[in-house]
Formats: sequence, structure tokens, C-alpha cells
Amino acid sequence: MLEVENLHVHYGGIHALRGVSISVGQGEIVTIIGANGAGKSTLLNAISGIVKTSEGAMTFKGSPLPTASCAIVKQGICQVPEGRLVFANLTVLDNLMLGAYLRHDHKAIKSDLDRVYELFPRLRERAGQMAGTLSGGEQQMLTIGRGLMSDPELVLLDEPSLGLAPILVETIFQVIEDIRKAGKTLLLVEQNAHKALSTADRAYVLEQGQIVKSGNARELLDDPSIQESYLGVKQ
Amino acid sequence: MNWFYIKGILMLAGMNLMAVLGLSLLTGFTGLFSFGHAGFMALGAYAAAWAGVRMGLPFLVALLVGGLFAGLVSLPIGRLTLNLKGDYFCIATLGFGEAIRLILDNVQTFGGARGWPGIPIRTELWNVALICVAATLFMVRLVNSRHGRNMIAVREEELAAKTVGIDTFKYKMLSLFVSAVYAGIAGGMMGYYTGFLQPKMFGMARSTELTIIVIFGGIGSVSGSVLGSVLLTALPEILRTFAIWRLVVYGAAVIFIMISRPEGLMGGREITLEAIRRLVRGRRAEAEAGAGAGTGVGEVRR
Amino acid sequence: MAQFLQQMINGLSIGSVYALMAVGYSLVYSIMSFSNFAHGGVIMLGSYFGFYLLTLAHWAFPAAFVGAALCSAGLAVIVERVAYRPLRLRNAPFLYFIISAMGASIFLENFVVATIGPTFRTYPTVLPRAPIEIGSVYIGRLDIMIFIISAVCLALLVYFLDRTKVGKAVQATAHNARAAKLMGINTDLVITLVFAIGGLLAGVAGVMFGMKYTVYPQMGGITIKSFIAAVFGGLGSLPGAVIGSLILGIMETLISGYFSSQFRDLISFTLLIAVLVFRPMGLMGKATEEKA
Amino acid sequence: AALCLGLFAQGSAAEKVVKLGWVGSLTGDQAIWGQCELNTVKMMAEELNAAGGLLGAKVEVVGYDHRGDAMECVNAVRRLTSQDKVVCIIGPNASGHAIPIASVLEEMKVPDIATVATNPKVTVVDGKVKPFNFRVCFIDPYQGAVAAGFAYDVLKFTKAAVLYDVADDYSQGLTEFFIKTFTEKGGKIVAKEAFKFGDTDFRPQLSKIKAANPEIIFMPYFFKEVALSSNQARELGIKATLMGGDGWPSEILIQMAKDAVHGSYVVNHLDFDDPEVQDFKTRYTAKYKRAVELNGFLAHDAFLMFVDAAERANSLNPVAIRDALESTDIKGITGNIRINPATHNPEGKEAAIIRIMDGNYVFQQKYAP
Amino acid sequence: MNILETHDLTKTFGGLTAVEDVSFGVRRDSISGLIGPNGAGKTTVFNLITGIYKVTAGQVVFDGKPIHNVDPHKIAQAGITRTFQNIRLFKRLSVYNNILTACHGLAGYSVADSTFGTRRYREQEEQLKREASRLMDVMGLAEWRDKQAVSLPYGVQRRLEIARALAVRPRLLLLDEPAAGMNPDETRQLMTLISRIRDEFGCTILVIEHRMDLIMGICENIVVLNFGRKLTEGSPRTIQSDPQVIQAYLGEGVNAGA
Ligand SMILES: Nc1ncnc2c1ncn2[C@@H]1O[C@H](COP(=O)(O)OP(=O)(O)OP(=O)(O)O)[C@@H](O)[C@H]1O
Ligand SMILES: Nc1ncnc2c1ncn2[C@@H]1O[C@H](COP(=O)(O)OP(=O)(O)OP(=O)(O)O)[C@@H](O)[C@H]1O
Ligand SMILES: [Mg+2]
Ligand SMILES: [Mg+2]
Repeated sequence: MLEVENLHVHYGGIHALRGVSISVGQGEIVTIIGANGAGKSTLLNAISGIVKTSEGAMTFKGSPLPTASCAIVKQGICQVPEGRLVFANLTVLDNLMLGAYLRHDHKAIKSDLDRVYELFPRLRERAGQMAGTLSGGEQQMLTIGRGLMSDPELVLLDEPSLGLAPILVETIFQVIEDIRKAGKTLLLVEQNAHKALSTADRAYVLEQGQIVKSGNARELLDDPSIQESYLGVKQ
Repeated sequence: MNWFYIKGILMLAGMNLMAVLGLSLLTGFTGLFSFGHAGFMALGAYAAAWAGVRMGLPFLVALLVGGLFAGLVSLPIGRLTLNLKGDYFCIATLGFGEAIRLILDNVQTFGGARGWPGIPIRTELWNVALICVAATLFMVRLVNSRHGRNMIAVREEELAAKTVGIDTFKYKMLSLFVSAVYAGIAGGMMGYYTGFLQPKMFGMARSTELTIIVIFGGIGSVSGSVLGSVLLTALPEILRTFAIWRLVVYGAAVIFIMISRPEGLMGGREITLEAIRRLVRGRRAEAEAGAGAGTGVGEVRR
Repeated sequence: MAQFLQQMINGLSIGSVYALMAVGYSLVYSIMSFSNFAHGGVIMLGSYFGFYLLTLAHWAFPAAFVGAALCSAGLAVIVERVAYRPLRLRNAPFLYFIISAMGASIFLENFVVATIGPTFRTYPTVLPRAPIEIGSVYIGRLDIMIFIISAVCLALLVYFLDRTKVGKAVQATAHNARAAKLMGINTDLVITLVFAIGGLLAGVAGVMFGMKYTVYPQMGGITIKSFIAAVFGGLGSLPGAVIGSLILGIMETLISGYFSSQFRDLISFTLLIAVLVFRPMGLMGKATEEKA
Repeated sequence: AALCLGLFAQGSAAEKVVKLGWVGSLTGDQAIWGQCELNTVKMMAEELNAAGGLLGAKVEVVGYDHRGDAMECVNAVRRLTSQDKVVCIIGPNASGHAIPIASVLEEMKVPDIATVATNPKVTVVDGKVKPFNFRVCFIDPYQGAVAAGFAYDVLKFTKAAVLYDVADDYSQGLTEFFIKTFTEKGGKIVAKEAFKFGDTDFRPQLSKIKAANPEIIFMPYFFKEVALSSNQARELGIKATLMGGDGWPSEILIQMAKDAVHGSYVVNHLDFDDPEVQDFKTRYTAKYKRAVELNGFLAHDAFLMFVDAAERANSLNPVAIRDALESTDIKGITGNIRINPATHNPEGKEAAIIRIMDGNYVFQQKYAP
Repeated sequence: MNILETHDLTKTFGGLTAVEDVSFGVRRDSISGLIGPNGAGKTTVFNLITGIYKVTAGQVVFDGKPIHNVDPHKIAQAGITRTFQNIRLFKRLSVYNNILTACHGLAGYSVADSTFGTRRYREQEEQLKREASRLMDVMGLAEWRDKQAVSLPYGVQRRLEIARALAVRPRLLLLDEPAAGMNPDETRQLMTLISRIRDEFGCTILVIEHRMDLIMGICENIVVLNFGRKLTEGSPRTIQSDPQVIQAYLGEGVNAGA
């Protein structure tokens, strides 16, 4: 469904991605793990058109990906960004409705809104509050909820469990499964590598802007080197 | 080019530099945007003229009186307005600048709007240069100390600055005070340069011009302010032959510089002695070995 | 009493001129979070557009009015393209935008001086000059029109921003362009739209100002008053801008009329600062404790 | 740069060239007057050159803009006197710019003829005349006194109101001397209201003036504000006679406020119906496709002063010209200009009282208080 | 002995009560945890302790002295500092300068000292620089020394926040989700780091975190908030098995080690 080939990204003098190639198949959950600064967020941003690529090709459902980010979203790719990029001065409800900016099916939007509220009852309580005054975790819920509102075909999730209470982390991974069941595709970046690898079908390991390993998620979960560097398991 | 004329430009650049240095501390380092600095210049100018003409104090002392008076007035103003954010502070300073002018327009002992002629001409190139060098040195020392770093912290992230124990209000006050003193001295020199003072000389256009120079030189760079003052004082002179198109070109140039080099001339970097030394050494090496190194621009304090 | 009524009317009339200018200014502020000092320049050119469409092209007034507004919208979009967009693409801090705006305003004003010339122009009479007389109180016809137009502009804008999807997109873009892009919002288009609306309002204000007073290259300078009014009312709040303008107009008038016209600005600034000391976010601004 | 080249091309044409400086606003809010002055001076120089030049030399005008800034004005004069080596300077028009240049003139020994700088202190400070500053116009006290005298003695008004620009030196000066003379004569000032430069609405002040019910309103400021304020006065139902100074006369005033200023009186430097004035106006309009502003007439006479002084001195030396300027006695289009060496002001220049009738500036009489 | 105590701390925003009657103590030289569901009011408690919010009711007592409603910088000078959940670094400054700036409190030279470059100035400035370098090494930031703070990866920014806070030489350090954005391995390193900080810098640490491995691994005492109120308090072991906490916060899957 999504093919990324030999992608390079530069930030000024910093060479953040050095020839990354990945592919994501229809209906799959693919996860990318890697240390801080490996370039995971950069990769997602490149796919979303937020950062410019200096080299490489990306195709989505067989045709090349447009460069403007709004056109990419229109194609059905939605990113849930890391670091809680909420619209601070808009209400929670406004934030959620902006997630559905490109949609016109009012009924479906309504039912999606209900679903989000069901997942995160806190958001329903705070529907009228300015998003900027929400607690960190509430903002994270809002970011995820907003992403769900856009009803995409391919969801890019950047550290969705960041700052969420353990009980909610469970919920999030439940949601990820649900999304897949609804026929969607997911590309997941997670620090919680254990959870990520147990949920995903396939995984890539990114180190300093390069893919160093890839394969079946379960197999990587048992890979001793992965266990040591990403799962916190002392050998 | 005639020396007499160049001297005039240099003096003008020096006076601008004085005011710009102060504003650079406030805007460039502390991140507060002021539209009222011409007001402080006016206060300094009138106080200095008063001290010199009416009280008979010597020139340099009179300038100091002017500077201190402006500084003194800045304290209550700062007390009231420094808690305001961004544009709100900006409006308050604008109001202050206009209010000063209006008062001077109505104070007949200083000639009101009709101005105050007959101030002796005392501003000379040497004393402007002397004052500017001293002022620049002071500024360099200040921004390279913990005090300067604290001001930058206020600009970058005020809340975080507070939580590391920086009294942000105090540092905002300090930078307003210093910048007002500088503006006051600059104003004082202006009065003794033209021999004439008129509230009109300190309109909002002057405040804007100063701000433009600060940003042009580069936020948070003393050498940028120096360079900016000299270049932007010379620019209108260079453009003189454009006659009525002069300010059109000037306006376009400001936009062009902003969009092509938005970090300003120096962009937070400084020309330091060390960097120059490196440059010179580099040149020498170049002469010797035919290969050069060093740019003359050092990345300090950044 | 009659004099007091007259002064109130004077104040409202001055205030509504400020308001008309402040709405456009405040709109751009609420979206871009910087003071668009080029707004005055666009108002000035809008006034000239209207003037030439009426006198040289001999358009009928309504056509000229719309024409001038559209031209100003175009101009505002050009200013955004040239002076702001490159900065926006680099995420430059707001100071740079302000300086660029100042450059644009210097440019526009002097461009007109250099090309059209520094002379003042007078709009041909569209509305009868004679005021409506009620007792010994005089109300200008144009004043009524300006008042109504500012009210309508305000209502339309508030509706647009708060009730429409595009309006929300506009606000989203303002707060966080990157996240807005991720929502599929075409941020460039949205910002162009905002500047176009701002320009449209500038054109309206320019024509009104020209009809009420006169047209000259420095007339953009008067927008400083609407800038003050907008801050006073609470930056970014459109109703705040209008209310701030009306209050400023009335305040100035009453000070001139009953205290001292010599010290008018001094007193009105003192009052403004006093208000800001007690309400640092302006009259209609939202008070929020910063969330850490 | 193109302009520079142009100047050089002219200079290289074998014959002798003498440079005449001009300084004033070509940009900023005074541009309307500055541009007219420079145009006038340039036109006069061209005409003079066509007629054989000055003492066998071609007059070349070097004009610089100071965009209304005193500091820049000083610098422009530094450039004119040192780099361009002009022999005499015409302008600037505002007192606030004419005063600060004195020290430069003295240092470089170049005379200056101010056009409409009407503050007494342009030429005399503390009783001492400034050796290199001259002017072609009459001064504020004179103009204020003329207005007050005419209003009281001729028009027989006893209750006057003044509206003035608090931020403008010219306006403050006229106001001061108008009030002084008017009250000395026994009249009463019933209202004194101010506005600030840049204002466009004067109704608050006018409403207050209306309540004071004056017979005459003195409006000592420039025609844009005059047009606006007189229109607004009439809209408020004020019927009093309006009166103003030399900031008034302009075609634009008539365009903007023909009805409102109908019947008003203006203290002017000259009678516009004078044939010589007509001639100049026609020449100017033919060349520049614009009406002459008042400053044009004074720039015209300043140019005459310069030419006369150079010819009498029979020298193109600036100091010689200065010396000759002290004994100027010529007839210009703004009247007889006889410079008093003790004040460097033109003396015996009678003011022309003009009445605006149906959009025409109708000469009434010459008047001296 | 408690270094910090809150008594009936309450904070409301308009109609919303974010923190209600919360009382707890932090033992000197301990590492304590503050946990609770999202929106329970943890960050608000930090904001109240550090003076960023004015308290609605109740008291904060530090070292025996009430410090609520005191200006934030004074509280910092008194010895409490913090990191932010939504990172707030001096964005355009380098890593080194972020730390150097925060060190300012160690020096006491005046403006006159710096102007004339007195010995006091030079010596103290030297000391500040040494201290900044040392902190950079301790926090493993040396390789990022001259990078602008904004351009750092998330995890490094978090470490920089801690380094900057340490520069203040706090006696009480408040960490708001320090491990967010770190992978388990990095979290483990962070845990050792936090313990080391407590020992080497001799400060008390109060930490908010949703990563239970960290909280359970290093905290001696844990306070649990729920809906703005204190739910319970206790050792990791008691908290871990408290049914109320499991129900409101931990969920059933805690033991997965996440
Ligand atoms: N705006 C930027 N300017 C300069 N460098 C950047 C910028 N954003 C990221 N980088 C650099 O690019 C590299 C990759 O960063 P990225 O944010 O993609 O990492 P990451 O894998 O998502 O890390 P984390 O797990 O901390 O989120 C890092 O070295 C970072 O310093
Ligand atoms: N300035 C504010 N205005 C209005 N409500 C606020 C404000 N600050 C916090 N709140 C509300 O108070 C509640 C507590 O917020 P707080 O940030 O303390 O939560 P938290 O416990 O830190 O949660 P998290 O673990 O998600 O960070 C939240 O529901 C939040 O929406
Ligand atoms: Mg990332
Ligand atoms: Mg929190």
C-alpha cells in the first residue's frame, strides 16, 4: 500500500534519514522502533509531507505521493503527531471536528465523534474546554481522537502512548487493534517497544537514520540484540 | 567623498548606534518590543540640554544627566507596564512616547512645539566615538555575563527562566533601564549636534527606525547592532540620489533583507576579538601557505 | 445637554472609523499573531483605488466601492506573498514579521508619494454632505453608514470565524500550522484567504475614510489609533476591537470636549494604560493562567 | 545613479557651472510642499540658463530630501556644502529644519535662504543675528499680528476662537501672536482648542468652540486640516467667519471645501491676481501639470534673491553672496523684499489679505498692523 | 522529617476543581512518586508548589516555611525547581548555554563586576562554566553541546531539562514525566541517573510518571491522586496491589512491566 524507497532527509547540515526504504501492506500493522533521535518522527513527517525530502521516492496505492501535505491527507493518510500538537486556543470539540475537516458525511462524523467520546470519556466531559489547558494525557487523548475523526485509510501513529496512564495504554493498543479490524492500515512508532512488537505484524529497526533490521514483529521480540537495546532486558 | 560630510554621517551613525545598542538589549536580548524609545531620547535630550544650558554643567556631565533622567523615568513606567505581554507592552510604550512628546509640545519653558534653539554645538566626532566605544564595551560585558544570559532566558522562555530562579521582572526592568539610559544619552548628543530641540524630532518614526536597525543587525547580537547602525545610517545617504524614490527603495530593502536573511546581519553571532585574531592569523597563514581559514565571525555565547 | 449629545455622536463617529480599520487589523492579528502594520498602507491604497474608479473610470459608486475592496484584497494578498510568506516558511519569530510589515508600510506610502504624488485628493460627493439635524444636534449621513458597515462587517466576520468550518480552519492554522496541515488543511490557501478578507475590509475602510475626510499618502498613519483600540479591546477579539474603537473614540471626544484638547492623547493614553494595568489582556481578551 | 551621470554629463560641457543647493522634504508628510519648491527652483534655473546663465556660469540645482527629519537635514546640508560645494542653499521650508543647520552653514561659510520658515529664531537667537541664515518670508509674530489686527480693526470682530495644531511649531507660533495682539487690542479669546498632527476629525473641538459662540475662528494650520475642519465646522452648524494664515492658499483647499471656506479671510504673502504671479503660475503649470503651492512663490523669490545677490557681488563666492544678501532690496512676486542686516528678515513686506469667494482667492487689501 | 508538605491544597479554574484538599509530605532525601490518571491534577500540584499557579486554598510548606503564592523565582532560589511536562527549554540556545544560564544562581557578581571584569567576575564565571560542563557530562549531553535545544530529539531534550534544573542546585527537584519519549532501555538508564542525582547532588526528588517500571523501581513513597483528590499513599508494594489504584489507574496488565 505504501512504499518508501531510499529516502533521505536533511535538516540544514544534519542528515537525519540516510536512505530509508520501508513498505506497508494493506491491513497491516507495521511498527518502527529506534532510539531517541534515530529519525522515526522524521520518517513519519516525510510521509505526511511536513518535512521536505532531499532524495527518494514514495508511492501510495501504486501512485506517487503528492508533495503538499493537505493533498496527502486527502489521499487518506493521517498522522497522529508526537508531542501533543493540539490547537491550544480552540475547544476540545473544535479540535475533534477539525480532524474531520475533509469529510462531509455528517452522519458518519457524528457516530465517529461518539466513538471517540466512548473511548475517552474525559474528552466528552471537557468538550468545551480550551485544549491548551488540558492535562498532558488529556491532550494526548485529544490528538489521537482527532486523528481517528479523519477516518483515514493509513494511520501514522507517533508515540501514541506517550504520557498516558497505564490503564489508558491498554486502551490505546486495543484501539489500534480495532482500527486494523475496521480494515485500516497502521504505521506505528512507539517507545513502548514491547507493546508495539507484540501488537504489530512486522517491524523495522531504525538506527541513526538507517534501517538496520526488519522482519516479523514476534521474531524481533525474541531477538536478543533487540531485547537488550530496546526492551530493557538485561542479558 | 568629503571628510566633513563623512564625519557628519559617522556622528549620526554614532548617535543612532547609542540608541540602537540600548534598544538591542531590550528587544534583541530581552525580547521586549518598544515603540516609545524616541520618548526616552527626547527626555534625555531635553534634560541634557537643560543641564548644560541652564545649569551650566560640562557637556559630558550633561549627557550623563540626560541619560540618568531618562533611566529614572523608565523605572515607574517599567513598574507599570513590564508585566504586560507582547503587543500590550508595545502599546504602552507607544503611548508613553507620544505622551512625552505631547508634554514637551506644551511646555513653553523649553519652547513647546516651536522648539529650543541656541543649544551650543558640542557633539564632535571624537566624543561621539568615545561614548560609543565605552557604551559598546559596557554592552558586550553585560551580555556576556550572567545578567545578559538571564535576559536572553527571559526572551526565550519566561516561565522556565522563573523556575531556574531568574527574577524575570528585575531583568526586564534592568534592560529597560539600561536601554533608556542609552537612549537618553543618544538624545542628549542629538541636541548638542543640531543645537536645536523640537519634540517633532522624536516621533514614532524614529522609534520604528531604531527597531528596524536592531532587527536588521540581528537579534541578540551587539556587533550586529553596531554594523546595522552604520549600514542603515549610510543607506539613506547612499540612496540620496534616488530623490523621491529614496524611501521606496528603503522600504523594499527592509523587506528584502527580512525575507532573504531573516536572522539579520549577524543573527545572534558576534564578531569577537578572538575571531578577528583567528582571521588575521588565518590571513597570515594564507599568505604563507596559500590556504585560508577563519571567517572572522565567531560563534560565541550561542 | 445638547452639546453632550453632540459630543457623544462625534465620539461614536470617530470611533466607528477606528472600528472599521481595527476589524481588518484585528482579524489578521487573531490569525497570524502579529501586528500587520502594512494594513494602513492597504487602507490608503484602497482609498486611492476607490477614488480613481470613481473619477477616472467613472464607475457608479457601488461598483467602485466593490472594485476598490477587491483591489485592496488583491494588494493584501500580494503583500502577504512578498513580505510574510517567506518568513512563515522559515518559522521566523514574530518580530521579523513586524519589521517586514513596517518595510511594506514604508514602501507603500512612499510608492504612492513617488508615483501618484503627495497631494491630497477629494472624493466626489456621493452622499449629500448636509447632516441630519435633530434639534441642535447634527448627525452626518456618512457617519450612520460607517457605523452600520462596521457593525455588519463585524457580524459577518464573527459568524465566519466561529460558525463555519473554514473559519475554524483559519484559527487552527493560526495556532499551529503544522498540526493544521496534518488535518488536511491547505494552510497557504487559508492564510491567503485571511489576508484577502483583511484587504477587503481595508478597502471598505479606505473608501469610507476617503469619503468622510480625504485621500492622501500618509493616511495609513491613522491606523495606529485602531491598533491602540484593538489592543485596548483585547487583541485577537474582533468584538473587542470594535468596542475598544468606540470607547477610544468617545473617550477622546469627551476629553477634548470637557477637559483639554491640548492634552487629549496624554490623558487618553494614561487611561488606557490604567486599564491595561488592571486588565492586562484588554477589555474583551481572555484571561488565562499560563499552563505549564 | 542615473541622476549622477546626468549631472556629470552636464558639468563636462566645457562651460562654468555654479551649484545651488536645495533641501527640504521630497518624501514624508511635507512632501507636497518640498516637491513644489524643488520644481520651482529647478525651473527657474533652467530658465536662467536658457537666458545665458548667472555671471556666465550655468546654474545647477542640487536638491536633497530630508524626509522631515532635522538630523537628516543637517546631514544633507553637510553634503551640499562640503561635497557638492554649493554657493548658496534655498530651503528648508520648516523652521524646525532651518534652525539646526545654522552651525553647519557657519562652519562651511555658505548662506541659506529659508523659504517659509517663519519662526523668528531661524535668523536671530538671543538678539544675535545668525550670519548665514536668511529668509524670504515674513515671520510668525508679524503674521499673527496681521491676522489679529485685521480681524479686530477692519472686520470689527471682538470674540475670537482659535483652533491650532499643538504638535506644530508654525501653528503654535501663529496662535501665540494672534492671541497676544487680539487681546491687547481689546478682543476676547473665547476658546482655544488644539488637535494633534495627523488628526482628521475636529468635531469634538469644534463642538466646544461652537458652544463658546465666537464671531471668528482663527485656524493657523495647513490646508488639508483647514479643509477638513472647515467642512466639519459647517456640518456642525457653525456660522462664524473663518480666518487663516499662509498655510491656507491652495487649489486643493477649494477642491476640498469650496463651500465651507466661502467668505473666509487669509493672510497671504502675495496677491494671486498680480500679473507677475499669473505668469509664474502658468509657466509652472505648463511644465509640471500641477498647481503651484504657496511654497513655490517663496522659492521663486528666494531664487531671485540669490541671483540678485550674486550679480551685485559680481562673484560666485558664497561669502560674497552672503554679504550681498544682507543688502537685498528687490521686488519679488511676494512683494518688496528688503533684507534687514540686523535680522536677516525681509522688511516692509506687506501682507496681502485675501478673501475666498466662490472658490476664488480674491485680493482685498495690503495690510500692515 | 519532611522537606515538603502540602496541607489541604486546593486549586480551581473557574468552575473546575483541579486539585482538592490534597495533603501529603515528601521525606527529605527520598525519591517519591506522584501518580494518578490523566487529568488527576498532578501537574497542577507541581504548578502550585513552584508558584506558577496561585493556590485557591491550603498551604505548601517547604522546610518549615509556607511558600505558596510566593513568586516562582523566589521558590527556585529557596531550593525547589522542576522540569516541564511540555518541554520548555530556551529553544534557540545551545545545550551548553541552556545549562550555563541556569547556573547563574551560583555566582553573585554584580553588573559593575562584569563591566570592569573584576577578579570576582572572572573567577565566578570560570566556576559557572566548569559547573555547566560538569553537568553536561553527568547528564551525558556532551556530544550535543553546541546543538540548539529545539533541534534535539525528544528524549535528549528531557535530559537537558533535568540538567538545567540541576544547575539551580535544588534541594527539592520535581520531575514531570521525565521518561516520556524514552524507550525501556533509556528509561532504565534514567532510573539509575535519578538515583545518582539524589545521592550526588543531595537533593530530594518528587517525580510524576506514568511508566510504572520507573515509579515502582525507584520511589520509596508514592502518592496517588484521582480526580484532584488524594486516593492513597504508600510504598510501591502497597500501591501496586491496592485495588482502588488498580481500578482507577493501573489496570489489570500492570505486571507486564510496561
Ligand atoms: N527541526 C529540526 N532541526 C534540526 N534537526 C532536527 C529537527 N528535527 C529533528 N532533528 C534531528 O533529526 C534527528 C532525528 O530526529 P527525530 O525527531 O526524527 O527522532 P526520533 O527518532 O523521532 O526521536 P524521539 O524518539 O526522541 O522522538 C535528530 O538527530 C534530531 O536532532
Ligand atoms: N489553566 C487551566 N485552566 C483550566 N483547566 C485547567 C488548567 N490547568 C489544568 N486544568 C485542568 O485541571 C485538570 C488537572 O490537570 P493536570 O495537568 O494537573 O493533570 P495531570 O494529573 O498532570 O495529568 P496528566 O497525567 O495527563 O499530565 C485537568 O483536567 C485540566 O484540564
Ligand atoms: Mg520522535
Ligand atoms: Mg501532567
